[in-house]
Amino acid sequence: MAAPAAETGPQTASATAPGAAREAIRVEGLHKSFGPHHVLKGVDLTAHEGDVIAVIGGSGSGKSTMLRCINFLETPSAGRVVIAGEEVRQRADGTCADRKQIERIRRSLGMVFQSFNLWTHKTVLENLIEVPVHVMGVPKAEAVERAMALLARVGLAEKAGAYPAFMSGGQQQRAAIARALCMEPKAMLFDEPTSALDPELVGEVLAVIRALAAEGRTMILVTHEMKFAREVASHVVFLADGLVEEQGPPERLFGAPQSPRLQQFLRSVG
Amino acid sequence: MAAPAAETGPQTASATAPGAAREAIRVEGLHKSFGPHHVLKGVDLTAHEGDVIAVIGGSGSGKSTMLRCINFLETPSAGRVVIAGEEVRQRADGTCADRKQIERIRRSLGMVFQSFNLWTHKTVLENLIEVPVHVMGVPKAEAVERAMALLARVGLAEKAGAYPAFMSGGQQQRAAIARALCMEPKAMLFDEPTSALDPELVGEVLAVIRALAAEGRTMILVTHEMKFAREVASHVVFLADGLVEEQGPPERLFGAPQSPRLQQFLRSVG
Amino acid sequence: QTAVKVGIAAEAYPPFASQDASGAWVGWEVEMIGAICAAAELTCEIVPVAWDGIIPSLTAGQIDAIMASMSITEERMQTIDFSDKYYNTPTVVVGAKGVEMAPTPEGLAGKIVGVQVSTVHQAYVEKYFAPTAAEVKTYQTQDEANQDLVAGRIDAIQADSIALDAFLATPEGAACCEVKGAVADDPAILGLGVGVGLRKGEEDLKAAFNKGIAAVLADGTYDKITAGYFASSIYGN
Amino acid sequence: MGPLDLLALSPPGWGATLLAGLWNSLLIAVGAFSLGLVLGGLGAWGKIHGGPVTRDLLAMYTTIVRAVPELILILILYFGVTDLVNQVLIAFGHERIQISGVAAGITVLGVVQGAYATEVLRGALLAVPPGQVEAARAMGMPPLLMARRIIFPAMLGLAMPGLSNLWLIATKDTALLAVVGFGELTFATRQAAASTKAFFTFFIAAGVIYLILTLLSGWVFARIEAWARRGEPRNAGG
Amino acid sequence: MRAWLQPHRIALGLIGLGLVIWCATTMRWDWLPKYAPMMAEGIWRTIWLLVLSSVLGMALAVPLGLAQAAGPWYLAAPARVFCTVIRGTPLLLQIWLFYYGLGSLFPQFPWIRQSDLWPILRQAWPYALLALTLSFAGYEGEVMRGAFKSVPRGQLEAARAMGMPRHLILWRIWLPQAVRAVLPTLGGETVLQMKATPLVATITVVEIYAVASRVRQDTFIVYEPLLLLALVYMLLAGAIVLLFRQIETRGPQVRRPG
Ligand SMILES: Nc1ncnc2c1ncn2[C@@H]1O[C@H](COP(=O)(O)OP(=O)(O)OP(=O)(O)O)[C@@H](O)[C@H]1O
Ligand SMILES: Nc1ncnc2c1ncn2[C@@H]1O[C@H](COP(=O)(O)OP(=O)(O)OP(=O)(O)O)[C@@H](O)[C@H]1O
Ligand SMILES: [Mg+2]
Ligand SMILES: [Mg+2]
Repeated sequence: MAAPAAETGPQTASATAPGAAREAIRVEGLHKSFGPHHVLKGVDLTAHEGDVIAVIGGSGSGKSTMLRCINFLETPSAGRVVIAGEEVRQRADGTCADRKQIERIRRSLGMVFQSFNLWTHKTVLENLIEVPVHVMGVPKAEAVERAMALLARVGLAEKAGAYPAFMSGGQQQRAAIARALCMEPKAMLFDEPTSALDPELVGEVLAVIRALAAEGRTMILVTHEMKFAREVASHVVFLADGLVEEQGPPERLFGAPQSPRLQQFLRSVG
Repeated sequence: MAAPAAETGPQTASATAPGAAREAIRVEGLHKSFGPHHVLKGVDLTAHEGDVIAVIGGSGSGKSTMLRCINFLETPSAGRVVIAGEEVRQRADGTCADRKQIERIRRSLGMVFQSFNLWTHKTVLENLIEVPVHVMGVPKAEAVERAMALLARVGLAEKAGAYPAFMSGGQQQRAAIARALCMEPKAMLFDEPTSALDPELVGEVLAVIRALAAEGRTMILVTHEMKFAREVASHVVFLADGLVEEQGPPERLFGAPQSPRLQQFLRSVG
Repeated sequence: QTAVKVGIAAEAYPPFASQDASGAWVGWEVEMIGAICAAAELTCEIVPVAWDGIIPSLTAGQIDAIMASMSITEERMQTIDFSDKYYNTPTVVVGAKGVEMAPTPEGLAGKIVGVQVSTVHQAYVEKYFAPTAAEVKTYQTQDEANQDLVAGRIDAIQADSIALDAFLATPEGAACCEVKGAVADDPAILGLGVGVGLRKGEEDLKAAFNKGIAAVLADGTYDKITAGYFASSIYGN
Repeated sequence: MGPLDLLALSPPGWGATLLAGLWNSLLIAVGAFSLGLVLGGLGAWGKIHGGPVTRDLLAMYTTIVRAVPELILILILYFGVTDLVNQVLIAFGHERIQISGVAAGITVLGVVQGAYATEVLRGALLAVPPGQVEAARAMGMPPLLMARRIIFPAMLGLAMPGLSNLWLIATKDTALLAVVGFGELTFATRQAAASTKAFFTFFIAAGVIYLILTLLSGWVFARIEAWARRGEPRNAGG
Repeated sequence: MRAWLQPHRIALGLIGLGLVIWCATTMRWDWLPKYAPMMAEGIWRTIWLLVLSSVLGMALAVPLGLAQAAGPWYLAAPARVFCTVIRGTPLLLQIWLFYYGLGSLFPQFPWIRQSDLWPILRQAWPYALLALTLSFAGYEGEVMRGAFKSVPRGQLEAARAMGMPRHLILWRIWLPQAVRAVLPTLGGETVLQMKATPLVATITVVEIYAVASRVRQDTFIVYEPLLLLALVYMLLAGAIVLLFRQIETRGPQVRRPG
């Protein structure tokens, strides 16, 4: 399937555009099918530098799939992705054409998976320094220092030498967040980064994300916690049925939702 | 290590005892160490039939470990467990002495894991009917019917034939809940059953749990969502540092927490 | 003088050709190669090759002749050439002591006969004894057949007398078994003996070897070498 | 001569011959096993990630090479191919060449080992949880680095038993090289046994040597496996 | 069907066909009629030795692997020793020990010779089957040990938490997942087993390889019988590969990242 020209319809999105801020991530006309199952049906999304975009939506609505398409872990069936003004080159079948390019882009996009995906044969510390040391060429001592600082920040300093399989769910999730941060990426993709965390730690993560945003880093995060979304996001996107059903600043979306779908979705939050 | 006699100290717990209700689950003086790491330091907990006990606490405080000790997935270092008046027989080293007994007891305790643990080589439907058909001798047609009804209830009817690896996080979690329910257990142990669910589905699960409680089934559930705990629980237990720091009805615990630890913990919920 | 590479089987086959612990090749056939080559005025170099590779080595030209106790048969002559025979040992049947049997089809009726695979003896047994015997078992080596005879799992073995004499000289062989007699001759199978294997069409080399064999037989070298290994001549008749 | 005299290190004892054979066996086994690992790694990668043509060619490689007895392969390579090359060379007026028997043997054994290793590694590769690879990919690791630092360690635990089987088979399959006139342990044993008629002594001696070799390599393989599985909790009894 | 008609497959097929025709026309096959019945018998013997020894061996390998992966020490240690000894000594030696060692002890007891068992014990195939079975069990016990260990713990905990009895967990959860992980290895080991069967010729069990060797020795034709043998083995190996691929494609396909 060839990528259709980006459509500009009512769903086209542009996260609050304060003129000066440059585009960090843009997704245009993103489609994704798994066999006969059409999951994403033309998603458009733009994130500017320093934006924190919260993606909400029902289970199975394609949030994770969208995140995974942005860094081409999943090959889009159609559509294009532009990161920091650079379009990811694709072949006719949608796969990325330039390995070096996508690797570089991925290194600028930290990702925290819904299922953490920590490397089981490496300790937490080794998980953190793996990419900085072996891909980005950071001297080991420096990487360890940075990693230990991050681990301390998420309250895992004394688990640095533990293997992931012997840690609690929340500990694994924090380690996964720290691993993504350790690369010092320009933008971050978080897939439900607080699902296994207690309220105290959620507050911690919130603080981390705010600090990152203040530094000008861009973040897209999928979350089920509306409270968290409201507090952290500069822009909220509601995904339903493979399309962006509604989007806007959190106050408007949570305060005065327009579409019946979103109203229904938020009703249960109470 | 021999099990020390159950201590009765300030931490001893008894979930609201309305005289008539019989004890469903009792844990006494539960200790658990992983090597040098002392995780549970003498937990006491009693659940009566129809109770819904929410266990809250920081990440790594031992909530999952406690749940896993109840059905002996983890061998307690010390302490005893009594299920429906029947004490789990233990050897001197704490392991269960009577395999048949523990298997029977486990069948009466449905468990939903924090990491779901769906069987990867079976479809969702096969995951659900596995134990009813092959262990409990339910005729296959009947088990399939019951399973399909449960799947429909959690909104997964059309995923019955899918393998877990191809489903979204929330779908896996719902399948795991349905699998536990399909055994029609007398009591249920939930480890963060709503971590991957959107607010709508959380509401669904809440309804399911209420319905089960109304049938007189007992439930112990670990959760990070205070709102959920407040709504669903008849009794809340706050775990900190391997001990029950405070417990009581949700109104009291959330309304007027006594211990500074709990106050601090709840402050971040705002 | 022409240089000839003579292949011998790398697997030991005492007393014809075997390696001693220091790696030197010794035996009747090894001495005979020297004698025949000298008489044929050939400069021979001995090249040990594993049995499985000996024919391909010959056809691929890595060796020029084979002297490795290779029996001449009609079937083999379609693939390679042979010189005249240079030895041919009598064929005997050995059986357990105290059991009545004769080396004839009737004498072996109902018996289990063991024989080494792909030897003239196998051809002979299959032609004469198989119709009446209970079973013919084939072994990869003669030693294995001997062992099974000792163990009582077979009743008789047929092989050349040299191999069986050596076996009957061992304590276990002497304890269990005895020679039941020589089989009736069938020149088409047993009478061709052992010859030098040669590539097809190398008539000059064949003639040279034939000349050498005739010469050592005539001048007494053959008997002299044989006397060092065997009690009587093994040239056959 | 008693068994101990037969096994003495200096002639007429055969000990030195056996040990020299063992050394040769080890050389060939190491060569073949290493070649097999390289081919197996490439083959497994190609079978999983290659295009349809690559996959079909590799399927043919693993099926045919595993099916055809090594003896045939070595006969064809060592005699057939040499013969063919020589005929061509002579036709053009060149000298005959001679492939080294050992090189031919190692090549054949290595290619065969490679076919088995392909399947062992493919199974292990498929058993690596996809999330492990995705994490590496999401962080922009180049494929080779990812193969070395993430995939290889993650698949090692499962691949180890199959590979250790292959290694042990390699040490014993060296017997094949007798065909090209190379004396390794099995051949030396047979030689000694046939020459002295002390079959029992020598076969037991060879068995003991192999057993010691197995114990030693088993220890090494077990260490590697334990290291590879260091992050995995143990599956306690069912 | 269309899958078979891809250009490269047609090309490969033609090359293969060409090779076959070349072999059939330029090589010597006149020996074939004489040895054909023997070969048929040999093939049959190879097949049943292979099938029986693999099935029985696998049945032994499962408990051997399980004992080592998760058993108490008094089961793990003997299993470990068994696998080490079997893998550590040449199969030929084992066959010899069983047949010429163990087997030749029996005739020394008259009551065995008189018994109904003797006609079976006297023959070679029981020892061949025994040796091949134990050998397969030894190698596969090692493979299964790794396989059992590799099943993620959570999969078993889920089963335990639901009160599945141990044998059911093993049979329905642990074993299927373990076998899945090592199917390619097991397929290879079965092909190896096929190629190990010729060793039984040393104890007078004549299978296809021994027949081919005999043709070579009888006629001194080198390549033709071996090529025919290779063809037979390729067909057998093809059948094994297909069988395993069939098993592999049942159940979920592994999700391959991007
Ligand atoms: N198998 C194990 N080996 C060693 N330590 C372990 C093991 N399992 C858990 N732990 C440790 O025990 C402590 C309690 O773990 P547990 O999983 O019970 O926490 P939890 O309360 O469930 O936390 P969370 O909310 O993050 O899931 C943690 O510090 C963890 O690292
Ligand atoms: N590899 C796959 N193969 C087939 N279907 C898939 C695959 N991955 C996801 N799906 C399907 O695509 C849909 C979207 O999945 P996705 O993981 O994006 O959902 P999600 O919005 O992240 O849900 P959740 O909140 O539950 O994590 C689901 O219906 C899921 O079953
Ligand atoms: Mg998701
Ligand atoms: Mg937990």
